[in-house]
Amino acid sequence: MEPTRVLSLILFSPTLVALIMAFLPREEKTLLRWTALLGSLVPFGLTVAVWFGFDQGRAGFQYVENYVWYPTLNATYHLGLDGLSLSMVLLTTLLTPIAILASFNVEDVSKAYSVKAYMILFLMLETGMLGVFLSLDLLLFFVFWEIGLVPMFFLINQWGSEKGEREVFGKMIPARQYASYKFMIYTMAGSLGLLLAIQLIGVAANTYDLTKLYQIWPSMADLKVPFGLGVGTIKTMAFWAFAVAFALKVPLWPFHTWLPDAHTEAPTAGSMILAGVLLKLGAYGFLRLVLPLFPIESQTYAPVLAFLAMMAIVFGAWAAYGQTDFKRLVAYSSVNHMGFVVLGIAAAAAALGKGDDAVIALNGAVMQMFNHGLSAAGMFFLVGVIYERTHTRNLEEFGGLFPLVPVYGGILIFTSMASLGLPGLNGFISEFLVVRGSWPILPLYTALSMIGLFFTGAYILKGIKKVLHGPTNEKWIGHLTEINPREILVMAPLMVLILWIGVWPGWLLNTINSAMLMLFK
Amino acid sequence: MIPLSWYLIFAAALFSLGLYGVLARRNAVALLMGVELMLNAVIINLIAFWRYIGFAGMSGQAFAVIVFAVSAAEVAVGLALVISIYRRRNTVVAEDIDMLKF
Amino acid sequence: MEITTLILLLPLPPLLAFFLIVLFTNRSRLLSSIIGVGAAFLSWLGAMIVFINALGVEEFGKHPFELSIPWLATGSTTLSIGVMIDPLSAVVLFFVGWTVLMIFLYSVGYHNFGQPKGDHDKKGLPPHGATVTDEHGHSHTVLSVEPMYSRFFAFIGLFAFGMYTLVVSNNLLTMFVGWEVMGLCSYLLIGFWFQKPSARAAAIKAFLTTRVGDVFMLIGVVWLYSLTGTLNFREIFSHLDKVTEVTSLFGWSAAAWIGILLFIGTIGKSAQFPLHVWLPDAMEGPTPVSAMIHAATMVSAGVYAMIRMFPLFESATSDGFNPPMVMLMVVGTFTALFAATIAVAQNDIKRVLAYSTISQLGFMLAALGTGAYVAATFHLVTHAFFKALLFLGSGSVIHGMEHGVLHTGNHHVDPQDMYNMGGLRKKMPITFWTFLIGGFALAGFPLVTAGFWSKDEILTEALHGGYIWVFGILALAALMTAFYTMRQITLTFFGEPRTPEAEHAHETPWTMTVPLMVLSFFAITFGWVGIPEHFPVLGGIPKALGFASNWFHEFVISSLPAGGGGHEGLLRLASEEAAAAFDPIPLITSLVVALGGLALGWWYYSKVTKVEQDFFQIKILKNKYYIDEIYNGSFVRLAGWLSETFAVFIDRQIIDGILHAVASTVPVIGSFLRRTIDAFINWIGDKIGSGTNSVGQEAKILQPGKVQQYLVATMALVLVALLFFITRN
Amino acid sequence: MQFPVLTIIVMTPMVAAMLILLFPAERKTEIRATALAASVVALGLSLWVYFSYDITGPQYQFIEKYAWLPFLGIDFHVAVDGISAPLVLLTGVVMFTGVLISWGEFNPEQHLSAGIQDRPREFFAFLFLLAGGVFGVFVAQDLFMLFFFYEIAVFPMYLLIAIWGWIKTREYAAMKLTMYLFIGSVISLIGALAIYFSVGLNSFDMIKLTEAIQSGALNGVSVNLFGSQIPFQVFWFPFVFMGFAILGGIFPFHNWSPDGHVAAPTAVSMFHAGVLMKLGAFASLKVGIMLLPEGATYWAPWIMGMALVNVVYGAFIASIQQDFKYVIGFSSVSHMGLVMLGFSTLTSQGLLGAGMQMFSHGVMTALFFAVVGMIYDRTHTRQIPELGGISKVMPFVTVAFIVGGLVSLGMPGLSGFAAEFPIFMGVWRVSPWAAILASISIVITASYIVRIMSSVFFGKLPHYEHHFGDVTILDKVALATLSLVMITIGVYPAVMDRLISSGVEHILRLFGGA
Repeated sequence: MEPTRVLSLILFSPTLVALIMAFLPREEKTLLRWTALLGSLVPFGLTVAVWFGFDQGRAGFQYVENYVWYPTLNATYHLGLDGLSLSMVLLTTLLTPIAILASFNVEDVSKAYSVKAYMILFLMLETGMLGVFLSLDLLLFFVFWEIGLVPMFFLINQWGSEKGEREVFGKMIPARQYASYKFMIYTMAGSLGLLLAIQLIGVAANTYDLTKLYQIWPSMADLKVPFGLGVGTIKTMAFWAFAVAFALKVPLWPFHTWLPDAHTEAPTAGSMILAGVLLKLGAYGFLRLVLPLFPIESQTYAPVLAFLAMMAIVFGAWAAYGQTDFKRLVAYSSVNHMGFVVLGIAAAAAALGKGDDAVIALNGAVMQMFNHGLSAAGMFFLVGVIYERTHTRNLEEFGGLFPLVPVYGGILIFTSMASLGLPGLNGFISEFLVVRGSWPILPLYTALSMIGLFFTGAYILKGIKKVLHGPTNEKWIGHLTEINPREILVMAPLMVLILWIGVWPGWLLNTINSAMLMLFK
Repeated sequence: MIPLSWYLIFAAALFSLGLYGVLARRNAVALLMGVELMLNAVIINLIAFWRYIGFAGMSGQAFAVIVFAVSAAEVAVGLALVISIYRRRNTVVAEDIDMLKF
Repeated sequence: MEITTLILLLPLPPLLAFFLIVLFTNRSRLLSSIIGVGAAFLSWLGAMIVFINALGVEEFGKHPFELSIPWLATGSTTLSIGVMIDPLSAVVLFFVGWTVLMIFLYSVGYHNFGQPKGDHDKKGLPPHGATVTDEHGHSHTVLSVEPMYSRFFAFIGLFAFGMYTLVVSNNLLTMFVGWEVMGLCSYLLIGFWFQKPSARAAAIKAFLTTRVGDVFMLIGVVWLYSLTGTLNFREIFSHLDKVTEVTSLFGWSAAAWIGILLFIGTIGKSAQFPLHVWLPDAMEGPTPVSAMIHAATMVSAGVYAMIRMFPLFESATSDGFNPPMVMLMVVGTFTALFAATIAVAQNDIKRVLAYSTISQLGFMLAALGTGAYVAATFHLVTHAFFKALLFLGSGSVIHGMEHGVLHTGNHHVDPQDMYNMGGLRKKMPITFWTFLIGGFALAGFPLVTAGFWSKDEILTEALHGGYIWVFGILALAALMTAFYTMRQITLTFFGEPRTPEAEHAHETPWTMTVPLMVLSFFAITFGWVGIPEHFPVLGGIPKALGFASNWFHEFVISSLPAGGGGHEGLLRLASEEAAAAFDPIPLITSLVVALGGLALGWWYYSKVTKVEQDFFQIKILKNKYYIDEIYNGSFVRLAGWLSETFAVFIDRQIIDGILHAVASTVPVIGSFLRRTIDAFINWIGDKIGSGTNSVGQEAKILQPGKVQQYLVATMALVLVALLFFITRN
Repeated sequence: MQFPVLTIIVMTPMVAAMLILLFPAERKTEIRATALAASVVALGLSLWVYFSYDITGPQYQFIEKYAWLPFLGIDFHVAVDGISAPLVLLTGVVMFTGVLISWGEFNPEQHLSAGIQDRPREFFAFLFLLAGGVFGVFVAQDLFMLFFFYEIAVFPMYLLIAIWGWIKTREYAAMKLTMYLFIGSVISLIGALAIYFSVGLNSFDMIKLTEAIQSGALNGVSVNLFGSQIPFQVFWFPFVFMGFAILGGIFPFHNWSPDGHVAAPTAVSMFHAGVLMKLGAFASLKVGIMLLPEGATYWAPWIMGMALVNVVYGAFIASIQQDFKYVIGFSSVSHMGLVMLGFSTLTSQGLLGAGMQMFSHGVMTALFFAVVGMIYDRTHTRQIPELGGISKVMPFVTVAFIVGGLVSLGMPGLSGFAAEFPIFMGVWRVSPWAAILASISIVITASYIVRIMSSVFFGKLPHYEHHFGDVTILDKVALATLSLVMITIGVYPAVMDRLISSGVEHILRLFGGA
């Protein structure tokens, strides 16, 4: 295909729009919001065009761009696309306009942190995420991986919820600061191992280009690094460095404690994007880097990953069931759902990607990433809608809101059922595929994670019970306004997609399936 | 004629008198007078050596004249200094003039 | 239009109705009820057309109507879903079509369509009646219309869609989809009056208990799919060998384990013994819902799934012992007896029927356990009819009683408690007669009612299968069934009205009584279709009239794949069975049991007027063997403790604890370094500085500022130098 | 003889200093204007040198050689190679921004006296003297000239800190700083003279000296120390290297730089941390490593050890400082440690990284000190607990600090990462454990940068005794230039990467193309 610039266009159009917005006056809030929205629709349009231009049959990466970037380290600006990254790019470019539309009611926090800064940060966040999905160069991957952190840090720090204190080492610091601080440092510490492993690979293989690395790295024997340890141990250490960095982002069980804090403190749109896309970076990292680069190590350690995934599913569900804060409940549900993704990946790793079961597990994992993106974004938005009206997220203070806000109640039940994994909606398809794929390979862990599946039902219903059903809480009788058209417009695309994928997943699954078949060639 | 050694002994005596004057006297002006004595002793030595040993050239004479000039300049400057110190500190005693210490 | 496309379109009208009502016609009640009933009618029409076509086809079991479409791309293969109607699903479709339509029609009347709006009715609470002042001034309260009228029709529309998808689907996946959609609708409908805390709790209990079963069923489906590579019924049954060879735990074959897992799913769904607790609580929902969920559709879906997967169960015998079939038998029989004992002690008219459903389902599963494939299907169909009839009958009784309660204005009287009723036969004649037919069918009143034929079939099959103890227990359960049915009828209809409310109860409108009559017609006639031909008198009549003898048996048996999966003992092939001579023992037992039970019930309860006199109010039975309390005490509290301390504790204390500990090491090391090394180096630097300073202080005395001392020093130095040079050479 | 650009670059600041001294003291704006003009000229020329340096050409370009003291073999011999070109540019940039920021604003009723208000004439004179000295060192190819300009650079530091510094510690800090630097220069002078005499070429020209040493001038020579014969290079390398490394802030002798930074006024600390420390590192590379390659290979592990301590130790100490300026002081110690780490690897990537880190850290520390200076001038306090909510009042400064902070914690996509990554790759070749240990500093740096960002710039606005407004346009221009430089290098590193790597190839050829 002749060298196309479409991927660079998709990648940098949000930053371009952000640059333009930097020069717009700070007071014109509506102008800023609409430019941000239309700006974020540009990459979405391009992605849809790429989606239709994408040739599913062809192996390898399409729309490839390769330019000089850092010559002496021979790291190149290498972008490319296959079924997996295409679906993730579609998810990102779809969720960002929705999130921007959802943040139309965000007001100025201070002179420095106005709506303009908010929108610019949001668009830069989108570039950071798209960069991770598009880059085929290990160094470029790491650059975009870290860039994604910074805007999210400021979104949580500046536009998070005002109330709340968190007691750390004996002194009280505002929860907002604690959460953003924890999110940033925790992820950076985690990806420290990733940085070192990338350096090791770069030094040993003398190139950062993924397509070349896929061939030479797994079989490379002599690492020109005087480590004093055997090649096997070095590669295992590198594998665990990668795995920990991505597990932390997914979040896998023991590394997940940053997620509930980050979510409760993030603004509505922020947590929509955080849950919708940022968690997928970790899982994408597993699929793009860990499985192809470390096939043997991932096979040996697949049971460990499966165990942690199972723990994530079960503990995520239990923790969600025990929450009193609605947003923390939904946050833990993300831990629960992402556990299935890692379970699928672990199953595929155990079978070294050979055979239909592994491919089905991977299909399920990627579908689950896509579906969870939709339903989690929807759920967080709905929590945000209630929070903006009642300024509280404590489940005890709600009760019997169904008669007051029937339309909102209907939408909440629909999205909750989607995230519960009700057959007929999108959640079930991916969970079914993951379970179908991983059952023949890791029966014990899949069986145990079924407990998690049961508790998913339990905590979702608890959420609905506490908010909608039961005797109407007098406090809200007078002043609880119904969901307004803008908010319905935000939810509409999500709900349509949820139903469409639930009923006819063919269009998405064929692309993913063709990518997964070729992932392990 | 008188042996050279007599002149040398005389000059040495004169020199030591001057040295004593410089070291012992309290008054700064007296101190200067002591220095004058030591210089005159030097002149005597010069002339004596010139007369007894070097007789040919005029170097001895030249040196003596130079020493005369030097001693005159030295006294002038010394007295100027002492007078200006006296004007400020209205004391002339060498012991008291110890501003130049750390 | 091609028959298979019709089948494909069958489930869609109710779904369309659901979306239309929810999105557009939420406001107007008339439009929503028209759309709702209309959709039910369309599906009913489609069902009847399909059923008639199915009858016309010769040897229908061998080549059913089937259509499948590729749906999921899974690796190199693709999973396809689609629709299939074979004799079994045709019959089930028949009764589902009828019962769903009747329930839709009934609920128009039940929710008082056309009545005035309630004075202070709140959404989410049952209607409390409206005060109406007629032309000459005096006002009296009358039933008010349900505030969420159109929403109700939307939900039961979705429910009907779920049931139809389950019935028509040709693979386990869409069946599971229908299964879960019905689970959701049961949650929404049981919790319809969501402001009532008990309804809210019952809804969640229903959803979660069924979900426990579904989780196991999902594993069974997934395991089956991974072994056979397909979910289509016919494909699975054609290469069952793939499943039976694989052995797993305890040496049982994979087929056995998959069977057990699927059966646990049914235990959850059809409320069998361990997971039956949700069904009685589901009575919180409006009565049409209880009728739909607990008679016609949802619970029978579980049994239908078992019947559908019967060939898999059969093939699971390993060395003479067939774990799933035995489990079916044991659980079915035990539940039949267990539920019957509780039903006897219940006072709420709907709870009695709920327990009777559980026990009847136990009958069907026990029949399946003994290998009586046709008997189970036959009882499934007949039970659906008469149980729907009984529930709708009880609904109209409650409706009549509410009329009485509004009339007297004293709201403390519970319209559902049988001891507040009595003597309603005069007040509500149609309801009485239809309820009587339903009751006799349930009790198995000989020869006339359908219930007798299907229950008799189960008992004969059990006896012929050589399971004496099953036969005995089922007979005892049948006796108790007859007893509590008669107890219910006598307490509600016979004797004198025990409360003023019962005085003022009056007949329900036509929209409610017509369905009762239609269902009572089927409760009787459907039985005659399955009379075994070697029955002494009646056996020969259908052959005489030109129909095939025992049409039901020939029709349904053909849906089993040839040779029933090739096992010998359990299922005696249709051909041998015909030859077996008529065996009088099961017939006599069912006669004795039915008539005895009815007589006993009538005799005892015609005397009882007050609750205290009733001998059967045994404490343990009344509180349902305290199973609810046991479950709450153990599982629910365990879940709460697990999530509260375990997960939250671990997150907050342990993981965050480690994190904070690691994070706090940085300042600790920093300050340590600052205090030690940095201080040490600074000390050296300062020491050098102050060292030079102190040396300077000492050296100061060398420069006192006194001229003469300098001169003395120089003199001394000169002398020393002089001496040095002199001594040196 | 083409256009003598390097001499002009070195002389402009000196001449400007003389010119400024002629102005009467009260004409402050004219003084500042001339200073700005001079710095613009210097910046322009250094840019021109940077961009017209021909990568494929010979190692040394823009060579100018005038006899200075032929008797001793000293001549004014200046030229620029791959590594010194960026550093010349760095000095130009820092000088330009330093002058801009010292312009400041003065309005008594707000008790506001930003920048240099008292005696700017003397201040700029000394500052330009310092700048001239630094330019001289970077371009000097003659050993003697190097020391000549080095002393010129060090001497005005004392006066600038002692007079315009922070009242509390300026004498102590000025004295400490000058003492350390003079001792360092003495040590390295001894080493340099030893080389001069033992090579016996009777010329201080470094290019000739390197060729001579390469062709074995020092091979036979050895020094007997308590009986054992130590080869010349191995014995004298520590002298030369450590002498200059003291100015580069190597571990045991780093204490002067935090105190020096804190006490110095804004522009001076920008110069000091931004350029002077790079002077030390550059000189130790040029004189130490290039002249005595065998010595360098012998001592390399030791230097790596010390540099490693430098990196981790600096980060830890910085993380607990309460004074904002001290944090940045110690952070520059840690980042300079990275430069030394790069040198010690003696690999192409390591040296490339060190070169880029010198440039990027120079720009970043200049920005940091500028920001601290602005905040201190307006809030009169540097204690982090007392500061807060600056972003509400000075949004531009906040954004600049955030960019600087991200560069310092090595955020990919910015110049910090483009410099640190090759250093780590170099270290990986030598000893992976060192790389792992050094990378811990990244996380710690991140922790204290984020801590400062959230506590000083965000959070609620505490009650400051005087209300203050936003910074002046000139300050914003200065901060903008610094941030832009860092972002361009981060986004497209090839801009500087080829230049430095060409210089590095020539150096490595001395090591037998290691």
